[in-house]
Amino acid sequence: MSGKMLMKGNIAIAEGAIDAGCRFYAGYPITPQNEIPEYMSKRMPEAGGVFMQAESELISINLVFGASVAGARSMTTSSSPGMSLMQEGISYMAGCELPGVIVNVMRGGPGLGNIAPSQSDYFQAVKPGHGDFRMITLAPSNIQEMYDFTFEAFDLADKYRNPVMILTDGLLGQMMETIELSRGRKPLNPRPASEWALTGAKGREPRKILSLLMKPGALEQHNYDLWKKYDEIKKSELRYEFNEKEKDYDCLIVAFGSVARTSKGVIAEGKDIKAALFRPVTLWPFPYAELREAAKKAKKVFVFEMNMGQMVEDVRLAVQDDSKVEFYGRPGGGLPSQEELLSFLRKKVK
Amino acid sequence: MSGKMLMKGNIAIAEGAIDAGCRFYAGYPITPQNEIPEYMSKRMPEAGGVFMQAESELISINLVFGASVAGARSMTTSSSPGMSLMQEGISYMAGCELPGVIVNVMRGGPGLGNIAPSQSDYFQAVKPGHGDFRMITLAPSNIQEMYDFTFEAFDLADKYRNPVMILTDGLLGQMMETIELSRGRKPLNPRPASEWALTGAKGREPRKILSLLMKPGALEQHNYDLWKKYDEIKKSELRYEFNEKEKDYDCLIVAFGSVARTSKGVIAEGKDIKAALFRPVTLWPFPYAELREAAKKAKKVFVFEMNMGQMVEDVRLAVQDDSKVEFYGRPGGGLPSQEELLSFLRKKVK
Amino acid sequence: MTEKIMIAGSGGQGVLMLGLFLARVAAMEKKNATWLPAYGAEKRGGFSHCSVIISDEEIFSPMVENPDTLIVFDQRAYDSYKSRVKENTLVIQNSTLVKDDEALPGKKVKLPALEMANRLDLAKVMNVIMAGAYVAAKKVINAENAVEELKSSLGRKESGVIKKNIDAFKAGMEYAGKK
Amino acid sequence: MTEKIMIAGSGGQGVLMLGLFLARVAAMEKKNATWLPAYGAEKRGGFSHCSVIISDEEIFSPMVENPDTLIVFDQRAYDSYKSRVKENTLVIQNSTLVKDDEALPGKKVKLPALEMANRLDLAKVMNVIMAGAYVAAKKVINAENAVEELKSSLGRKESGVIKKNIDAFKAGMEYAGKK
Amino acid sequence: MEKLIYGMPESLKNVSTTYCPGCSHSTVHKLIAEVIDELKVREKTIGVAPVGCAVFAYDFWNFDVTEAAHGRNQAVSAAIKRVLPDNVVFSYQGDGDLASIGMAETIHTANRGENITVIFINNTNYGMTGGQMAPTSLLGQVTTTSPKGRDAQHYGYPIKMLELLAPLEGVKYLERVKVTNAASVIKAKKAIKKAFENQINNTGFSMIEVLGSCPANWKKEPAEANRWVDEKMAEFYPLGVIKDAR
Amino acid sequence: MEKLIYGMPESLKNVSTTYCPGCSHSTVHKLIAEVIDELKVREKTIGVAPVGCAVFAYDFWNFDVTEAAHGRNQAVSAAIKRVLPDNVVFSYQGDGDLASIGMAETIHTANRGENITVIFINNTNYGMTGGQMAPTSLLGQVTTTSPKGRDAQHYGYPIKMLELLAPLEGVKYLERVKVTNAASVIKAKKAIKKAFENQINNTGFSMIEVLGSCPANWKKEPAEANRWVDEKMAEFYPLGVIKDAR
Amino acid sequence: MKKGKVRILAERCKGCNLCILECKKGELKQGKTVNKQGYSVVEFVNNGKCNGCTLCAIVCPDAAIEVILEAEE
Amino acid sequence: MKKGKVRILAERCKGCNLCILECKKGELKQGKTVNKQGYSVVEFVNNGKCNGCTLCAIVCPDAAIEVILEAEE
Ligand SMILES: Cc1ncc(C[n+]2csc(CCOP(=O)(O)OP(=O)(O)O)c2C)c(N)n1
Ligand SMILES: Cc1ncc(C[n+]2csc(CCOP(=O)(O)OP(=O)(O)O)c2C)c(N)n1
Ligand code: SF4
Ligand code: SF4
Ligand code: SF4
Ligand code: SF4
Ligand code: SF4
Ligand code: SF4
Ligand SMILES: [Mg+2]
Ligand SMILES: [Mg+2]
Repeated sequence: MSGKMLMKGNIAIAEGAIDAGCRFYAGYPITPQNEIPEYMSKRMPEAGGVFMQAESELISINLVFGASVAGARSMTTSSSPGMSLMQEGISYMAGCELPGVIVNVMRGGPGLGNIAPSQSDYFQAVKPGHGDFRMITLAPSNIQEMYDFTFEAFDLADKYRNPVMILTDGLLGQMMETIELSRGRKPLNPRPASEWALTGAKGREPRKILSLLMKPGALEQHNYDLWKKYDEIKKSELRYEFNEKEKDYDCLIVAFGSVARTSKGVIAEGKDIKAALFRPVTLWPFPYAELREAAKKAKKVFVFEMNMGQMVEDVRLAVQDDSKVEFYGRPGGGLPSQEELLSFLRKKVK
Repeated sequence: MSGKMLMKGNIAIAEGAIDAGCRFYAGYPITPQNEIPEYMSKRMPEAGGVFMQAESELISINLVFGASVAGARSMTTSSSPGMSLMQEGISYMAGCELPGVIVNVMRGGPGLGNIAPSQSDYFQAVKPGHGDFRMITLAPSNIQEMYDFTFEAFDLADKYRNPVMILTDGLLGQMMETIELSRGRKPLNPRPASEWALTGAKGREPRKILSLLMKPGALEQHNYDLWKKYDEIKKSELRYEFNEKEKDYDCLIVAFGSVARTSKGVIAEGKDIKAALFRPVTLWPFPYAELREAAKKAKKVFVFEMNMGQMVEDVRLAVQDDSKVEFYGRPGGGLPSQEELLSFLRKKVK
Repeated sequence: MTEKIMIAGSGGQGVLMLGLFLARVAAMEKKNATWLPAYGAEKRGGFSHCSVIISDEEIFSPMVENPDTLIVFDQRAYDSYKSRVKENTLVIQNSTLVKDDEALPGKKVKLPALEMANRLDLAKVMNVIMAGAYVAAKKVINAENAVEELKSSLGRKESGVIKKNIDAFKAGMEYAGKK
Repeated sequence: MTEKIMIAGSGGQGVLMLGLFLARVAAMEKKNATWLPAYGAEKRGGFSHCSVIISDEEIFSPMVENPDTLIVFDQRAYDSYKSRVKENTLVIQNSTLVKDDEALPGKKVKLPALEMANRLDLAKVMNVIMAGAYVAAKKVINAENAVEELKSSLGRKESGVIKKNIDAFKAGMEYAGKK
Repeated sequence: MEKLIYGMPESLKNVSTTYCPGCSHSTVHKLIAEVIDELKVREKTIGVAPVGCAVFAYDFWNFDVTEAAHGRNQAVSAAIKRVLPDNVVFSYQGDGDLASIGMAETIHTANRGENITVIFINNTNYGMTGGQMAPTSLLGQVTTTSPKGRDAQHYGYPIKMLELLAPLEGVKYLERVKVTNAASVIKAKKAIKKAFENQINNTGFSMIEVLGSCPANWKKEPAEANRWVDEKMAEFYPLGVIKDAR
Repeated sequence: MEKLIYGMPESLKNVSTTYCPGCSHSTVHKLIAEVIDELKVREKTIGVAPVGCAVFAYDFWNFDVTEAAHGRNQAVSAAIKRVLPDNVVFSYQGDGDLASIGMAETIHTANRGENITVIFINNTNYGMTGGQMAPTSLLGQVTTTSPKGRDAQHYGYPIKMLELLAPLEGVKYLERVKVTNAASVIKAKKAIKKAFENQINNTGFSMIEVLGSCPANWKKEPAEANRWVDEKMAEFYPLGVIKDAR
Repeated sequence: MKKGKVRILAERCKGCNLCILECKKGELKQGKTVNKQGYSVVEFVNNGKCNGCTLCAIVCPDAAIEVILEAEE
Repeated sequence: MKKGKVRILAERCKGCNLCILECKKGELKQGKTVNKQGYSVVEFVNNGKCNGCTLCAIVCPDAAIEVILEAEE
């Protein structure tokens, strides 16, 4: 299948996974990501894989843990409250160095909140759980990327034997957009599971997968080893979008995910303002140095989010000059419109 | 009871809670905090309260949720992996504006990790869960404070109808130290539960406690209301330790909890270096402005933690000049000794 | 070219399907398109609207605030959105259920879609009639492609149903074309 | 005054209790004190040690790296910690189980605590004997207070046991006092 | 002279519920309200609403109600009851809530023999999220996540919660009812009343399972949906008292 | 001529375990190893170790082993088995792990009828964390969190896991055994073997509960601890086959 | 025979028609008026056969039926 | 009667003494030597009564007993 087609964000995630060779999916219903388990319940068996409806998010993440132990490319998806329930499991996966793709289609919080789009799980994604672990966190901005990033997430997860998160929101999950599926594309599978997965100790020494390290110094050393890997990821996998041609700007807008696309509209519309967009694509690793460089030329750095200010902390860490940074955000499912952001910009610029 | 006595950190927490009028405790065993549920199983019934051994940390936090709904001063305690499991419940408590005290006696991670002391749940405490909520997070540094802060936590929780966290570690939990119990001290109970708790709609309109807000804009408004409260907390409840007399320093050391007391030893020992300690006591709210002020006089700001660098991000946000900030941390239960920190300091200073 | 369409009505009127249909035709024409639904908090009888954007360029926010075209199915929808109508907004309104506000600017297509649908003996085609009117009134997507899409989307339905839908579409086109 | 004590041995020898005892006496004397245990990863037969600090001032880290006093119960403990012994470190060693390393600096009290305990017909008092030796050798805490604490901590035990403990404590004191 | 012999109970607020026409949630809400009125405990009742279609229950009942996190109702209810033993505390839950994500809470609360009342609406799917398979969905039942019908091999078997709980000593009273017609509604009310009376008499843990209909997700008219309950559900899930150990 | 008629199984590594003297974990480890040897499946076995005293099991068994988060063993095991249906997958769990925090995973895995083998060591307390009360602790049992002995009113009743699982259709084989003397060890081994054979024959979910001793936390000598199992535990927890539905 | 009548609380009725099935007297029928929520409200036929048996009200999910007994004079 | 003997794997034995209870022939007794882990290792008495019944080995939690059958010549 190729050529332009209209696809829902949630479905694009499911398709990206299947095309990347995901053969184990476990999920529990929660709005606004229900299309994924629903679609997977049909598609996964067709693709020769395993679909399991977990009875809770705890079971979801631990099923994914198990499937990964067995060497299958595996995925789970949920939304904010469900993601909180997965924190322990994710930490275990990182501790055990197990690959796996975790999708968070964020909604309004705290607590039960509502089902409107939100970006208020940024912290939970990039500064997660207990223990000093990290996950590559990809933030798609359109439906093409919902597909592409999910596809690539599996390779990244395998390459680093680490969970990878797709951090998106109900807007991108529920909207449809024209995309091009590149069905010909093959996953790279950079570090095959056969090297480390538990498949029975036939013709080799028994393997163990674990995160408990009780011998004095062993866990400390394990952390250093993990961080060596994380440093490697920082070097190799950092992604951001920043139009090099847009050299001439006073205002730098920093936004991710669905807010980034709105911000592009702001820039296109607000011709009276010399603005450029810096869009972190990997939220972890975060492009600190690159953003810092880009911010130097700006008089003001604007951060737009659908929360009370989370990524803005990383922006401030990059910019190191709070007087330059202006934040505008809306929590609890409030969707900043293009008009609203532009008028904020105009007010602050003049 | 009064006068000096030797007490274990975990017991001090339990005693502080009972003296503050905590009458509901639920917990699940996990090292290094087992002394708390064990002690509570005896003391709580004696004090006329309810002790429940929860069958999981999920049940713990939701029992505390229920007890709080019913207006009881309530507490749960756990350690890092258990705390990850409570993330959803804590977000619900914050969303429902329910008071409650949550104690995290941190241990090494990620995953199962080990049972050695650690500070690697800093992020999870101060930038928590899903949704834009916050908790007052108190970091005791000695056993006296384990008692005092727990005592005060209940008043703070009630005052703001918000969960309050005591963030401590296995070192403080397991060590004993001389403390003075001030049994005469009465809790203030600044906002009695009778104003809002569910106790039956006798002689009043029925009440509801909830976090679901589906009407357009309602959840957004709720978030703004919460943040009004958080801003109030930032103004009124900020705490830090910074010896005003120590005006004459080149090096500012920033550390919290057990590392802060080691850092004091470093300063006492390293007479050749002009150093002062800035110790955040509330990790949220974090004393950004105060630290920034204090950092101005320093040539270097040293951040010592028992993790790979978590609070250091808040320090950097405060200082806004990375070239000044030096971090030394040990993850996975590695305990930085006084000697080790001092030699790091000496190396970096010269 | 960028065309921003807002479609509004109540659950059960086929509001979301209409949006989807327009977006699909655009995709067929290798244009970029987005479709963004919004439901009321309640499941049924509630408010229903969607945003559709069709463009040759990259589409930014999929939320339509200032529509180039507003398609409204009933009075409540009309009242909710008429403030967004500007001088050059095209308004396609189901005149069976919408009382026109003459003070409103913009180009108007008032077609009695519900009546027409009832006449076609298939209330469910009201949205197809509106689609026809849109295609005729604003030449953003091609009528033949639209009919193609209509057929393929009804693929497995019996031929009578397909015919009725095509008739409905054409009736809508015709009605709007006349104006 | 700040006194840093490190006590090391194996599980079952009463290492942790000895530390606790010293810290309790200090508390009774309104001094500041800390006690920090450390266990081996295994439950039994493992390594056991604790740090005790007694001071008139604020105590910083409760971990003792460079002890003023090192109390060792057996060879393994001695071997593990002897590198920490400096010129002015007091070493109290259970000579029944520890072979003295003569090259080591520091003031030494070598007492055959296990032997003495066996002689007292109560192997469990080995740590009390060590306590007595410590109190005599280093006058940080008061002997009478120590005896008081001993009594109160054994509160509900039968009088024969209490007496034996006091005897053990005194024997330790005496032995160390003589040297 | 006219006499009102059936009207809205005081324990119901005079607002329309958000449930779909014919949905059993509405019926059971009404029955609970009637029972609470009859037992004269409205002013000391505390309800715990679930995450599910009944999450808005606090807008419909005229007494104190809180909302628990998905599946955690019984932990919340147990704690409330422990703190306020003289109040009447009940947990209202759907099958996704009680039998799926809340399984551990259900078993442990029952096993502790907490003196609370649990009203369990089994409508064989996740109503609120759009009709996904639940642990209680029948074999062969087509849902949005069992597109070919539930088969035991991939999805496991439908769980009979009452039969599962029956062996637990802490459990005192279990009955399964339906509300598909007036006769069964009358029976259901009696069961619910007993479950509340048990609590008032300190008998211990009681749970009533209501075989409920979900016309919207089953894509059936209310009457047809009720017929499905009568014919299919009640065939698999036996009605009546499963345990009475008072 | 000499013949070795009893020796260490190949599926056990030649290292000493970390268990306390007389602990039943050691015995059951050995039995599992023997069974796996006898069934000749060492090279396709994947074990899932729990959080609990048996967390180090991967250091003792000579085949592939992973460690699951506390209570999540059966979710992990089920997924491994689904991905590798031709391998032999078993879950090894303590009572805190399986019957307390892992209750939901246990019930749901059993109900799904996953074709795995579960070995459940019930030693009536949380061994690793120092002897706190478990859901399986006997009434009256003094533990570090039930200082006056477990009473049903505050702590609930001891759970009989096998009796709880028995009504679930997905569950095929349940047997309760002990390992307090040679005779019972032989029986236990037979049960364990059957549970593995079931898996190999695609029969479905099997679980063996071993009444285990925890001399350390019970503060009893090994022999005395075994006596307590024989007398107190086995009295409350009936030995034998609870269900055999193959 | 007792004489009863029924009052439909129009804004509560959701037109589920379950009451119609229940009334063996034919006293209830599908309505034509639509309430604010968009549901067509059931109608009381009032053919004099209503005996106030309350079965319709009992089955009504939405507590939308009040039953009134007219005392036999 | 068969003739057996028993080999104690000293480093595996934990001195739990369960095997002693099991041997009805009195062939095992509490040991005096302590292994590296500090456990006193059980001892094979070797009074010629061992029949290689393996009960001691079966009950041994730690797989610390090997049983050897000496073929009757
Ligand atoms: C932790 C979490 N997971 C998932 C959800 C999404 N969710 C909301 S309601 C619901 C299911 C409700 O089904 P049921 O309990 O059967 O109630 P019903 O709507 O059928 O009455 C789910 C899964 C959630 N809110 N929180
Ligand atoms: C989430 C979480 N909660 C608690 C713990 C602490 N913990 C470790 S082992 C254990 C209990 C083990 O008891 P059981 O399962 O009965 O095994 P046993 O040691 O008795 O064999 C607990 C609670 C943990 N590691 N993780
Ligand atoms: S979706 Fe189903 S359960 Fe929910 S209100 Fe509608 S009919 Fe009732
Ligand atoms: S603590 Fe108990 S269960 Fe754990 S190894 Fe020791 S005896 Fe066995
Ligand atoms: S009260 Fe009885 S007779 Fe009257 S309308 Fe209702 S069901 Fe019919
Ligand atoms: S049963 Fe109630 S809601 Fe349904 S149609 Fe009759 S009156 Fe209306
Ligand atoms: S094999 Fe039998 S006879 Fe020989 S020592 Fe063992 S138990 Fe005794
Ligand atoms: S049973 Fe085994 S471990 Fe125990 S004493 Fe005998 S040989 Fe040693
Ligand atoms: Mg349901
Ligand atoms: Mg146990």
